[in-house]
Amino acid sequence: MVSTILIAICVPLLAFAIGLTFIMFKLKITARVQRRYGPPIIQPIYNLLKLLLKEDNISHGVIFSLGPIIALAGSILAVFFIPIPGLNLLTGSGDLIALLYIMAIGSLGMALGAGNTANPNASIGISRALTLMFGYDLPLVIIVISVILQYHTTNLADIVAAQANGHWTLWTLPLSAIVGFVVTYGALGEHPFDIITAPHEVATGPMVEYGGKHLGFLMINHMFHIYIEIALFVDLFLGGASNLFWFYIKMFGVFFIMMLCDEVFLRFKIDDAVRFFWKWPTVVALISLIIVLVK
Amino acid sequence: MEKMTQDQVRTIANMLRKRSLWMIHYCTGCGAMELPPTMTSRYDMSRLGLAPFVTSRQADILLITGYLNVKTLRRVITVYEQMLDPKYVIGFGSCALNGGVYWDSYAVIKQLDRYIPADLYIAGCMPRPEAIITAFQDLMDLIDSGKADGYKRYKRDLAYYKENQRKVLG
Amino acid sequence: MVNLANPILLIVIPLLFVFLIAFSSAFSKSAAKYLPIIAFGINVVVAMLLVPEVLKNGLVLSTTAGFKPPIAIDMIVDKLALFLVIIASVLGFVVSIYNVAYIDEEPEEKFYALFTLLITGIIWMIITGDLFNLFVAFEVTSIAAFGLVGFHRDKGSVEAGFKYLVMGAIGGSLLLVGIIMLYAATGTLNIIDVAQKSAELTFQQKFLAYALIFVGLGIEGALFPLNAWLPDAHPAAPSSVSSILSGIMTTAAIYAIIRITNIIFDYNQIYLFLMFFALLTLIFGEIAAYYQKDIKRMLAYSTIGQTGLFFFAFTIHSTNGLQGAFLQIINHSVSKSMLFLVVGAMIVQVGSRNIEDFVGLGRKMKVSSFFLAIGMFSLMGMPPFFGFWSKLKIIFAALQHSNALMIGSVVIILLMSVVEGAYFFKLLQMMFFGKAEQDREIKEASFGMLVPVVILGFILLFISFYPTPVLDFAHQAASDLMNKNYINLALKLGGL
Amino acid sequence: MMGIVDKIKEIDGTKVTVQRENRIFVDVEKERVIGTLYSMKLIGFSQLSVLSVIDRIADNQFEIFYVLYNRDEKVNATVRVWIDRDNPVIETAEKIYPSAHAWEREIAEMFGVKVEGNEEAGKPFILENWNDLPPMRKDFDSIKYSSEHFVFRHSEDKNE
Amino acid sequence: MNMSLELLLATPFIGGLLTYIGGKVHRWVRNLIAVLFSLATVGEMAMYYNTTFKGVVWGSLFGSNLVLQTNPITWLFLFIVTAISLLVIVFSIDDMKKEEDEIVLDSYYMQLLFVEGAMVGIVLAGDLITFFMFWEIMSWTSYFLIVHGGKKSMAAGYKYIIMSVIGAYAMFIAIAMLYAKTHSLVYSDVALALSQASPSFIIWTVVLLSVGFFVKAAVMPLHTWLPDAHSEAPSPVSPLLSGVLIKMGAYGLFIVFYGLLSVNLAKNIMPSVFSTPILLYIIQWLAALSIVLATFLAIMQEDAKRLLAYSSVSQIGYVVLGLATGTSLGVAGGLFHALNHAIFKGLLFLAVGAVIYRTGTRNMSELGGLVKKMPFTFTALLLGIIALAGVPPLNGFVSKWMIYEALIQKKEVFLLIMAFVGSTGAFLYVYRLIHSLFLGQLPEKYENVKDVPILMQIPIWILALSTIVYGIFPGLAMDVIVKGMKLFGFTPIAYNLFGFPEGTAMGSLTVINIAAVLMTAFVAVFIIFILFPKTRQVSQYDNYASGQELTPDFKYNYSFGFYMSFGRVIKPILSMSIERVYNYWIDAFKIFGDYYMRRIYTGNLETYNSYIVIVVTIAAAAVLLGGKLW
Repeated sequence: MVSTILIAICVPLLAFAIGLTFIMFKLKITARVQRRYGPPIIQPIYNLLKLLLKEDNISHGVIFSLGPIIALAGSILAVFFIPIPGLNLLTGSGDLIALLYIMAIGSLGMALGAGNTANPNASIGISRALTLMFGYDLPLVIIVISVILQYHTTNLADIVAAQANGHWTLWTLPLSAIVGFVVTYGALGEHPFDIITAPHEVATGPMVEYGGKHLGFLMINHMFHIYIEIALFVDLFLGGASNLFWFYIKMFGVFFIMMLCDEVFLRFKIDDAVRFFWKWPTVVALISLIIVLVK
Repeated sequence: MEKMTQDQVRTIANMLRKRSLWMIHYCTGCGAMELPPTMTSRYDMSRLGLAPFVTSRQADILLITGYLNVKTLRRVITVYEQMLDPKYVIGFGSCALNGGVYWDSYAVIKQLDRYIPADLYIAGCMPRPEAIITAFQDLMDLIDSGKADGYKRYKRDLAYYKENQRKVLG
Repeated sequence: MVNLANPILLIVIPLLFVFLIAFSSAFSKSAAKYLPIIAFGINVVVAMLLVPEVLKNGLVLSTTAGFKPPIAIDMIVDKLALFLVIIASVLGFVVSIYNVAYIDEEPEEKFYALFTLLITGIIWMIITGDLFNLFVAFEVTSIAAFGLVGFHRDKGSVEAGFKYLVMGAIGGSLLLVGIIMLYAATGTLNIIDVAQKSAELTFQQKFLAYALIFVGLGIEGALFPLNAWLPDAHPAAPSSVSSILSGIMTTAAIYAIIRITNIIFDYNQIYLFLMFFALLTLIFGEIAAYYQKDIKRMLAYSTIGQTGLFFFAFTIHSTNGLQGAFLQIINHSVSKSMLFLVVGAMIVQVGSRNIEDFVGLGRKMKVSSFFLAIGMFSLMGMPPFFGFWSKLKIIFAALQHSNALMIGSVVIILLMSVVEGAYFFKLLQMMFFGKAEQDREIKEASFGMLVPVVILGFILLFISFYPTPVLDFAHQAASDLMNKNYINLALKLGGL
Repeated sequence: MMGIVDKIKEIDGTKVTVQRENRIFVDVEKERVIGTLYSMKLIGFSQLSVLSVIDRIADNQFEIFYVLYNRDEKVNATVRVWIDRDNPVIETAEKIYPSAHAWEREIAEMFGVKVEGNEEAGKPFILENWNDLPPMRKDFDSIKYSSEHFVFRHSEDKNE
Repeated sequence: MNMSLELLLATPFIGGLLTYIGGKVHRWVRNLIAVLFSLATVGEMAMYYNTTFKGVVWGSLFGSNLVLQTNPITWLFLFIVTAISLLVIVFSIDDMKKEEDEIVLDSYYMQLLFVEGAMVGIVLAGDLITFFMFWEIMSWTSYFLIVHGGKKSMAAGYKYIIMSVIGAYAMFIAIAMLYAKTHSLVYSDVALALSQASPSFIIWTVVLLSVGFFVKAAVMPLHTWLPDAHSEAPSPVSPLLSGVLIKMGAYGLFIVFYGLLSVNLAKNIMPSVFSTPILLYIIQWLAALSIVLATFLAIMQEDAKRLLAYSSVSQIGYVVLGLATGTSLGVAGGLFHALNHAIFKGLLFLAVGAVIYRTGTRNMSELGGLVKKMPFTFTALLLGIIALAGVPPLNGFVSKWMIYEALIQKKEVFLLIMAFVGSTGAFLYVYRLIHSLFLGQLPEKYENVKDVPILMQIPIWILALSTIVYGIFPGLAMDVIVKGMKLFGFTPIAYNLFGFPEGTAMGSLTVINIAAVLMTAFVAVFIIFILFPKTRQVSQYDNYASGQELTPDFKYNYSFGFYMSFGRVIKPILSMSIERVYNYWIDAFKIFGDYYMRRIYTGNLETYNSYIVIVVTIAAAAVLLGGKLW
């Protein structure tokens, strides 16, 4: 019983820490890509603490404040489903399909909170966020099914175990891996798909009215979200690590490459983004799915 | 003892606020052109922890980058009141100081801090990015020493500010 | 006391009353109103008395003045004839009560005389056992019907009456020629003899006679190409008359066709040919009914449709088919006459026959529209009501040996009942849920008009919720007709 | 360039002066303005570049000028008309040059010129709840107004 | 033998009549009788819950006796029917109070109880005639319920009754063909006869029966009546219609495919694709199509109830998809989803009905910001939408998860993709519903809106609680389903009270853990949130709109055409509509009717006489040709 409590505390903290380090590197990497010096490495910590210590916080109603809390709770729940070497808590009580649905709690919480602000930018931001989610969900589902079919199991821990000693899904299902990489861009709302929080058009979309500690909690939620998405990608395609160190190296590698080609693209219009997701990634994913079916 | 922790918290808080200043720049006059160079790789203000933000709720500093006429003052006041509390105002150039070249115009406001408490002015008819960077560093020192208390002054003598605003906006 | 259970009385008593009514104006002005009620009351009693007789030995036969065939004119009341006689007399009784409150135009006793004559003719047609006698009864009914259709004396009804007169006369003459040809071939007029003698005749000899009789009776029985008079005649007639016309007259003519086909022309191909007629009647009746703006015309077309349906059931040529036909006959005559009576009461209140004016009537005339709804539901074949059992039986019988033709015809029947459902629901919806713009003050139908509707309504509800006796009785009647044992029963009784 | 000037001269009731290359002035009476504008458009002056007012306070007149531009000939011409300053009323040129609509609203607000036919001319255009003289008129003293409404820095209450 | 089943069947009908009579006496007497009788039906159902009755004969018709029977599956559907009807009646007491015309209300309650009785009859029926009889009674009584909703509902009701009658008559032909083969239509005899019948006969009967069930279950090509009927019907009726009535279609499919025609029988007489008989495979594809297309349509709706109606079409697609998989897990998933859908769809319709009761409008772009005024209905609707989107702790997730597992095991990959897309789409339109009704800017005219009265809150709250209960303890429903399916020859699946244990072929799921961790995480984060500085409430007009003053007189919140951009992506799909095809055929039929009828019944005497002459000449010619007609 004690071990579960221990895991129950340190897994979210671990996830938060990893997510935090990624955002630190992200600021540095984007700065270096733009040939500028960039903020000090621990700038995100300053930002977070400054937000949390704001003297005056506004709220548009109970649901406005509950939104970030639900989102964070959902992300913490999802974190437990990712099999971390040695610290698996919930992987038994729900499988990959459950994880896909649990990740929806996060966006539901944020959408509810932002919706309550009655701000036009927020509503436009949410409708774009959900449309984008609908967009990238199709290829995501196809590649998840192709992985499930290949390993004949829906349990994430078994998938990781099946990829042990080297033959990762990346080598057996290269197409799905590529599509997974593109889809992670959409899921994280990274640059080509940051139509949701486009500062120029919808004033940071759903977060328009969020400030102070609410925004702080949303940033924490974003860190968890980055951790979950990248950990899922690593578990599905890069064989998840046997120990924590390798796990972090692989995740950082993926994140590094993502950040490199993040700044290069222009922003998609929302219906072009959905059309893009439903055209190329879906076709490629279907091809790899058929390959798995035939194999 | 309780008072002591109060000060400790405040100093830590000021130290943090100094290091991560998010600014919303109300580009009214010709000062807005000076900001892109300060943000991008030539002068790179983000190394000081500053970052441009879009909504008033998320911003700490309000930059008034030029002359404010009666119409834009009404919008600036709304934005200022929507910002969350430890907030600072920096007035760019001479137009915010005393109306600048438009001193005799029927529309332009002559003195910014009669309507909203300005913590810092940057002299010059549109200061260059170096001046802006030094201004930010001065603001950081002010915050650190706790003297940047524009928002406290606004709250303390709100009636005075409101009276002035009513006189101009009608 | 003279034995009352004698079929002859069924005709003699009403005829007696016809003359009584005709001269009743001499001694008392208002007596004519109540005489038909008494006449048909007695008739109902006689019919009830016949029931144990028929159940005991299959049929009741009474010869007039003891002549032997081929001269004897005898009346045969087998199970099926009894069936229809009960319906006819009950309807006659009920509608004559309705007439008391409904008819107020001045030649009253003429109306009542013709009305009683009409129903006597119908009963006569049903129980006659002699071909020529059938012709006479046919003519009597037609004449009474021509008079009644033109009773309202406005331009529309006179023209409809005239149209009906011409076609009826043609029908009658064709019937007569057919009967004469039969008489020439077989030498006798008595149905039983004809049945025996026609066995030896060849197909060709009988075919033309049969065709003429079929066309003659077909005009009266509203089969497809011959029923063009019906959509004009029924709406023009006063509602009580049109309820009798739709309810029982067309059925009697169809019954006569069934009787004659059964005795002289029992070949399989002919049933196929008749089925073609029945389906055409059904299709054109229902589709035409969908587009009517006048409510009585709609009901007239629906009568054509329903006649097509139970004629189709007869042409299936199996005991189940016949049983389905008889159930449908009961369902149709009870509900259709009830509908006509209710609609008659409503037209009196609303003043026009146009459907649009019937909006929101369901709230004003609650009782009559309730029974209207029950009648419509039963005609459509909706479950708790009697129509459902009869439709179930017809479809089961049709698909007994499911070959392509049968399935095709069943599909057509069901599609047509969907169309029927369409126009009935359209009417119901407008009446019960439509909101009338200007609030006309319409009060409930008068008591005299309501009593017959309630009686018919309760009869329908009773047979809907407790159908078993009616189902068995129909089954026995169907099997008697099917294997022709009424012929040898008649021979045994008649002592030939 | 001279071909155009001859054409302009043909429009009756106009006094045409050519100051220098591409500087043509067409002076017109108040009543004939719309007619002249219409014929200028027919000649080829398809674009109304500027419509504004010069406040000739000395001889109590408003000089309203329409700068037109002929795209294919690449020539500018200015139609000038003098109207009385105390009761300045002009007819809208909206029907001929649609872009005149905004210009007319501006001169109505800034100079107080009443424009018939342009229903939005009287409504506030740029200034919010302005209740003083139209500001662009020469008799409006901007310094007096701003000293009344605003407080100059380093004036008496600098110790705020 | 005791009369328990007949009593259970008869109570709603007697109740209906008594309410009508009670209505004449006084309004409250009628309400009381209505509630009492529906309560009695629920009581009887509870009393005999899970006891199986074999062949209780209650009458015979044309040689085949009419039988009532029960097995655990019927108890599942009986539970759905009686529970939801009771809640609807309790809800409509207050909701229909606005309808002042007493007669309409009397007939409304009578029809409610008649529909309940008819559905109880369908579920209890042991032979096809009783089944068909109560099926038709259900059709026309529910027609009367729909038409109570005002002017537009008459057209919707009319379309509904015509399509259900066509569907019913398709079933009628099949039943008649079966009657021809076996004179007794009791399920066991029919199953016996079918096992010996020729494959073409089986396919014909099964196809005709399923057409009837598809019309009622509103599977895609035959669904056009549902959006109008469910959105125009009075608000307490819609939960009954889309929560329970369309489940009868699903129950029918279950009886046909697994009662009359056992799965292995279907396998050997039909060629099977991906190890499912071809017929079931086509049905699966129809269901999957209806999931996806109905979700797209639901996303683009502007009217709250039409949105829920289209979502019913897509959710019933899940039930039919589950039923048609053929494996025990899939069918169990389908049945469980039928129960779940009845619960959360009833909850959503009642909550929207509560909003309509208070604000009077269904148009989503006119509403907004009601969360401040109607917090109770908001929480209920929130639970409902979480359940419908299938988010874990609530009941929608478990049954969807079972259907996905079944599809994975059968490697039906493309169906799985469409099911997932449908579920994500559900998340979109479900959020649209709560955003337009409760979040956003509160218009001025709804300033003084209060929450719904107690009597309307009870049913909503019961349904909200049951979404949680069935979400966390799926075992409650699984006992009945698995026991019932054993009777129909399915291998029982391993389950326990909290979900599906590990170690079996399929994945494992214990929802209780997920719920527990979510709760603890929520509480922990909430406590941390409270520690930080206090927040102050701000009015809805104090919003960042780049400095612009927001005033209450114009609607600045973005809620009209919420997914306009997504609409541009799926415009080509939305332009196709099956309804245009139906209307085309109806118009053709009308033109044919008008044109040809007038040519035949022309009205002048000469043409009529000419008809007679024609018939006689045909007869004469036949004689001349020697009588050899054919």
